[in-house]
Amino acid sequence: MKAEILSHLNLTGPYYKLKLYSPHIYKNAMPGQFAMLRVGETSDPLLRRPFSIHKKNPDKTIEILYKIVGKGTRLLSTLVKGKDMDIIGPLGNGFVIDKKIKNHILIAGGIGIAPLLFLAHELSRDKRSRITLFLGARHKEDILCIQNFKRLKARINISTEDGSLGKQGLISELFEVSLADLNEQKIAVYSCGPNNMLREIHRLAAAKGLPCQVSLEARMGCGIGACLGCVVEGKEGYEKVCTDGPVFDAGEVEWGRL
Amino acid sequence: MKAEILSHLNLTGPYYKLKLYSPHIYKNAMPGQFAMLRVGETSDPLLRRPFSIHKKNPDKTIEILYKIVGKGTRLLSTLVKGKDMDIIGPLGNGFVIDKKIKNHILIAGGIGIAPLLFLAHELSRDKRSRITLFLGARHKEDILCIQNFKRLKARINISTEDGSLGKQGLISELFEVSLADLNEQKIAVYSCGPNNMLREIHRLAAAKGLPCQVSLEARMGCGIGACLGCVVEGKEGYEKVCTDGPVFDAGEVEWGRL
Amino acid sequence: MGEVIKGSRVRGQRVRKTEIKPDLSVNIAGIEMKNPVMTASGTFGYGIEYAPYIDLNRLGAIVLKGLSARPRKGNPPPRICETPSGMLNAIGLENIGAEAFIKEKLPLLRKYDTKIILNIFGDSIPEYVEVAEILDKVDGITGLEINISCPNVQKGGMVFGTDPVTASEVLTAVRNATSLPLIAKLSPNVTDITTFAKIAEDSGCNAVSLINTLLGMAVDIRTRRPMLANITGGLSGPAIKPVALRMVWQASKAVKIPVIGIGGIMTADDAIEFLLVGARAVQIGTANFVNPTATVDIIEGIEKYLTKNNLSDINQIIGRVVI
Amino acid sequence: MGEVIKGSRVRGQRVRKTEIKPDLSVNIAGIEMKNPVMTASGTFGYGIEYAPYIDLNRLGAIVLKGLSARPRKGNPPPRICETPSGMLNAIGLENIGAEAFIKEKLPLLRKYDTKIILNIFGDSIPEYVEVAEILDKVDGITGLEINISCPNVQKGGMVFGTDPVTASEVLTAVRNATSLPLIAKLSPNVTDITTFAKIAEDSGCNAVSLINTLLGMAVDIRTRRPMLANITGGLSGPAIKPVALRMVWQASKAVKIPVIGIGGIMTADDAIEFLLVGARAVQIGTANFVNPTATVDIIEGIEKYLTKNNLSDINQIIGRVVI
Ligand SMILES: Cc1cc2nc3c(=O)[nH]c(=O)nc-3n(C[C@H](O)[C@H](O)[C@H](O)COP(=O)(O)OP(=O)(O)OC[C@H]3O[C@@H](n4cnc5c(N)ncnc54)[C@H](O)[C@@H]3O)c2cc1C
Ligand SMILES: Cc1cc2nc3c(=O)[nH]c(=O)nc-3n(C[C@H](O)[C@H](O)[C@H](O)COP(=O)(O)OP(=O)(O)OC[C@H]3O[C@@H](n4cnc5c(N)ncnc54)[C@H](O)[C@@H]3O)c2cc1C
Ligand SMILES: Cc1cc2nc3c(=O)[nH]c(=O)nc-3n(C[C@H](O)[C@H](O)[C@H](O)COP(=O)(O)O)c2cc1C
Ligand SMILES: Cc1cc2nc3c(=O)[nH]c(=O)nc-3n(C[C@H](O)[C@H](O)[C@H](O)COP(=O)(O)O)c2cc1C
Ligand code: FES
Ligand code: FES
Repeated sequence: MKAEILSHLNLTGPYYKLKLYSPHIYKNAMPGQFAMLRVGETSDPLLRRPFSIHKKNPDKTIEILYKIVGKGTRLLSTLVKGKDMDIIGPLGNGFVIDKKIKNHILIAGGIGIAPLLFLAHELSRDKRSRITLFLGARHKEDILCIQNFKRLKARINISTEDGSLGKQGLISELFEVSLADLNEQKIAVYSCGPNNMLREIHRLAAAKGLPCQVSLEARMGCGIGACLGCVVEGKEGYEKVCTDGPVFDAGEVEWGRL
Repeated sequence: MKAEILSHLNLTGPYYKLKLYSPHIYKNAMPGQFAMLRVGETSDPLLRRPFSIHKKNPDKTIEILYKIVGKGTRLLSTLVKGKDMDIIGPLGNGFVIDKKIKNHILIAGGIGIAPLLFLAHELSRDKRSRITLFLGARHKEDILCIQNFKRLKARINISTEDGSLGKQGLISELFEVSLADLNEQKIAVYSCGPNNMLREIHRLAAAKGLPCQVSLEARMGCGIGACLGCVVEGKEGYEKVCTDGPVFDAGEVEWGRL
Repeated sequence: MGEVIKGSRVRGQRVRKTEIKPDLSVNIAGIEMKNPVMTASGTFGYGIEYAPYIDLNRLGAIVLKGLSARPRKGNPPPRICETPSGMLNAIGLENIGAEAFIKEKLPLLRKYDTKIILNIFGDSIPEYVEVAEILDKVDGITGLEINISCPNVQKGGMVFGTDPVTASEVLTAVRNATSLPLIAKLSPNVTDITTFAKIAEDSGCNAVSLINTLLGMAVDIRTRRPMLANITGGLSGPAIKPVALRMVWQASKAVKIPVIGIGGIMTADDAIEFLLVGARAVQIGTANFVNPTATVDIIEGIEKYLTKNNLSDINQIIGRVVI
Repeated sequence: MGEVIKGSRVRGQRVRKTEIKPDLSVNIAGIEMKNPVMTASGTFGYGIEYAPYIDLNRLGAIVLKGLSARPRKGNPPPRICETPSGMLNAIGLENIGAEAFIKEKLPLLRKYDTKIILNIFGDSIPEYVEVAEILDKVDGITGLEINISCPNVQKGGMVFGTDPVTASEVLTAVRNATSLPLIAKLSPNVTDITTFAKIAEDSGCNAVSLINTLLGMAVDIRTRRPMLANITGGLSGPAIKPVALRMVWQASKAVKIPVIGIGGIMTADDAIEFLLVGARAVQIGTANFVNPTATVDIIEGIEKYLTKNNLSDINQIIGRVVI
């Protein structure tokens, strides 16, 4: 599929936001789903790269928020406005929203914020939703999307490893502290970030009996369930991150094998 | 070597002009020499691509005139102003200018015009030089640089295969006709274009006893004489196009093997 | 593929060119295919995965993920990694097993008008025979492709397809176990591919397909660990195309049975190279990941190439490299 | 490589960090090299070609274009073509011959403070012996690398390096003809690279280097001719890196003599992968074409990697892949 690049902005440091005109993805995407982007035209890099749907806009555009980490994302960042992006999506299973739950805790590590903004937008369509965001990163430059969450009236908790913004420490620690005062039962946790963080969030949520969904990453060959390249170990054998996930119920994941 | 891209224009159809800031090449380049450009950052395409120096400007810039013919040139055409070009040059042996000769016939086929403009500029530094250009191509859109040659007061002969500009036919035919009326002896011929054309130009010039230099093309690995990939058969064995050429005395080339 | 009158009613224009659609059909190993474009095992899942992207009816044949007699869990992750113009995989032949395939997947495939070819493997000769027997005479299965790039557990893990004796044994055993058209899929990790092509021919196989992946490796210098949990994996994609093309050329000259070309085919141009050096069909692997419509794009591209060159039949390019 | 006090006088800054430069020196086959970065034969001409681009003194060793006893004209053009992340070459071993090399080229190289290693080949065992004898005890030559990826004209053109018997014969014959350190350069076009690494070890070679190019092919679909006049050629460049790395890993485990890793090394990261899987040195080939300063960039990159990881000696990464 082709989708015109309507804008391509360098936010701060290695972070970029890409806006694409894609009525198809706009119409079908659910929070937590992703798309496979072709970042170059030659055979190096060869494979598509997976990126979460970060945002949908009424003008039938979608946004991708990404960080340059290697060859593919570096090349992606050179694509200019006006060009067509080669994209497949939406793919995978997104977050499951339980309509009965009104209290939502979203926990992101670094670029893991990308799918959670879309989720927050979706959750906030229910006016009774209360959204709490926990966002952790290394430095304050890695803290993204705060304005967007403020607009959604989310309660925001921030931590950075170097203390340059918010509380110093890991976001899971901040989450743990907040759990201590928690009495409310009808809460759902949604998280995206590095595996070590997710493991910890799962442990904390499970201890409190809170439902917890995590969005996992894996190297992907096809993104559509054909190559079996992206598996993670689940309680009942290997699960494909691309079609069984990327969002999993945290309880289904074999955390020891991740 | 890095050279900033100062401008990058699409002329007509597949033709582009690239202007680079390169004091080093500006200072050292002679007409007929070339440079090796890295057209992408990943390993596909892998090898550099050779391009003639098309023009030097007093502001220490050089120009490359090129045509999109494949993967590498297509990628090259996407590089934008402000970026650095990775370039090695000047390379090879350029045209030899015999100071005693004042009559110069330059014959180009299509994009073969690229090195000849630089040559014409160099020749015209001698105010007594008379430059005659023969320029042939398929269609009128493939006829480039006419204005530049006019400014140098060159006599201009054009042919196109479809007759859309100038005489219909091959440029070698036009050259042949003009040779018929030729009495002058002190004439040098310089040519660049497809091998079949060069072979014919050589034949015609040799029949009249005119010195003739040709600029040859070959697939190149290194451009500096290290890989032995670019050879053509010469009268005394293989010659490297990159370091023995790209400009050869037409009499040295084994035309039957080209 | 009869004649198609093209353009005659397009927007009521005056252009009324009669264009003859070239005949792309080929017969491989007794299997009549609409065109020479097949999918490569392990890169097209169980077929259905690609139904949202292309019309499966357009394919010459579909070759599915390798099946064994019993389900296999496969290797632990990470299972893949990218390399320059290629990728390494060590999926470990994960599959649902032949019985489950027949029950769960085959019914979904039967409705398509294309040939279904099953890629099979085992850890031992009896296992190869077992899976061949399970699949023999099942409705909807047109042929078998035997993957011999598997370690022979009974012989200390030596790969069947790199030893002439074991290769011959396993191919003969499977040949005797089924009456289906049989394609031997050769391993490229050998000194002389023609030896193995001839062994396949002598064992009664109806065709050979090549190449399977080249054995490769990559290391993450940050963690100092191999990029794949399995340490080594199979290299596929454009990187291997020159090696594949050379082997297909050699094999085509060495045997009379049809050769199916595989390895790094991304575009119609790539496919045509393989046909020119003697392949009677091609399989598209890694390209499906990069471009889910690759197979259909390639079919259309081959058609265009023939039309442009005024050729009416795909056979007019097969083996016609000018040496 | 002793300690270097860095930054102490830089612009008179207060930063006065004492940085210990890691020791990159290695000993291969009795050849003491400043660092493990060598050039690969045939990609660095006769050395001098690169003098305008890099300081040749910085290289661990220079391996030059393959030499035969007599000059060779090489193959007709076209001799090279590009492939995805790689290139094919069929230069045909063009060279000026050993005698002319000693007279015309060697004097220019002697002034550099680096090791000069000559790559040699022949069409027959006597020719291999002849060139080895010509080069033996010539001042300025530190070692020989035997290219066994050549067709044995006396035995119907079969490549020396793909047959265990001939490989052993030619290596033993050369071993007896010279007292110089001897490196056997292995062909990757074999089923089992360890067989050949062991043969080299048993024949008395002091090291093995691998891989030479993979045999490949490409066709121009417009002309329907092979892209190379020689039809097939050797594939090099990043495309082959995974195969090379796997073979270097296998060979390192199989023999005690040092292994030199070659194949698609473009960056320091690539070189480090080879060192991690067991290579004690690396050769840089095709990368020189793409980036004439590749060798020096790689030396600097390895140094940085060691410093960043608080390692003082290159030996602390050699063979240290974590399995
Ligand atoms: C479902 C899903 C959604 C994602 N959403 C986003 C997003 O919204 N924003 C964002 O910035 N990133 C996202 N990622 C991660 C993104 O795909 C990788 O950062 C990108 O593929 C790296 O490509 P590269 O060529 O730059 O890096 P490489 O040079 O290929 O590798 C650099 C690092 O990235 C890792 N990596 C490489 N390929 C992948 C891959 N396919 N999946 C995961 N990690 C990989 C490597 O292991 C390595 O550590 C997502 C990943 C998945 C699986
Ligand atoms: C000394 C020299 C000077 C040149 N000057 C110019 C110039 O000023 N302007 C210009 O437009 N072109 C010039 N060329 C040709 C230019 O190098 C090729 O057009 C370019 O390399 C093609 O790259 P590609 O990837 O787009 O094409 P590819 O996809 O690689 O190939 C397309 C076509 O170009 C041919 N080709 C590929 N590589 C080379 C190569 N290295 N040399 C020659 N032909 C090749 C192929 O055989 C094929 O026919 C010159 C070539 C040489 C040798
Ligand atoms: C992820 C993946 C899984 C594969 N699984 C199988 C398999 O199960 N059986 C088999 O015979 N070949 C398998 N192959 C090999 C392909 O069928 C094909 O031979 C190889 O990838 C080369 O073709 P390509 O370069 O077009 O991908 C697999 C390849 C890949 C990339
Ligand atoms: C143009 C070219 C010429 C080569 N000539 C020789 C040679 O004369 N002798 C030899 O042993 N190897 C030769 N090689 C092989 C290289 O030394 C090296 O083994 C191979 O290219 C793989 O390394 P690379 O991928 O870094 O290039 C040549 C390679 C190329 C590309
Ligand atoms: S990425 Fe291919 S199966 Fe998930
Ligand atoms: S291009 Fe390498 S020798 Fe001429």
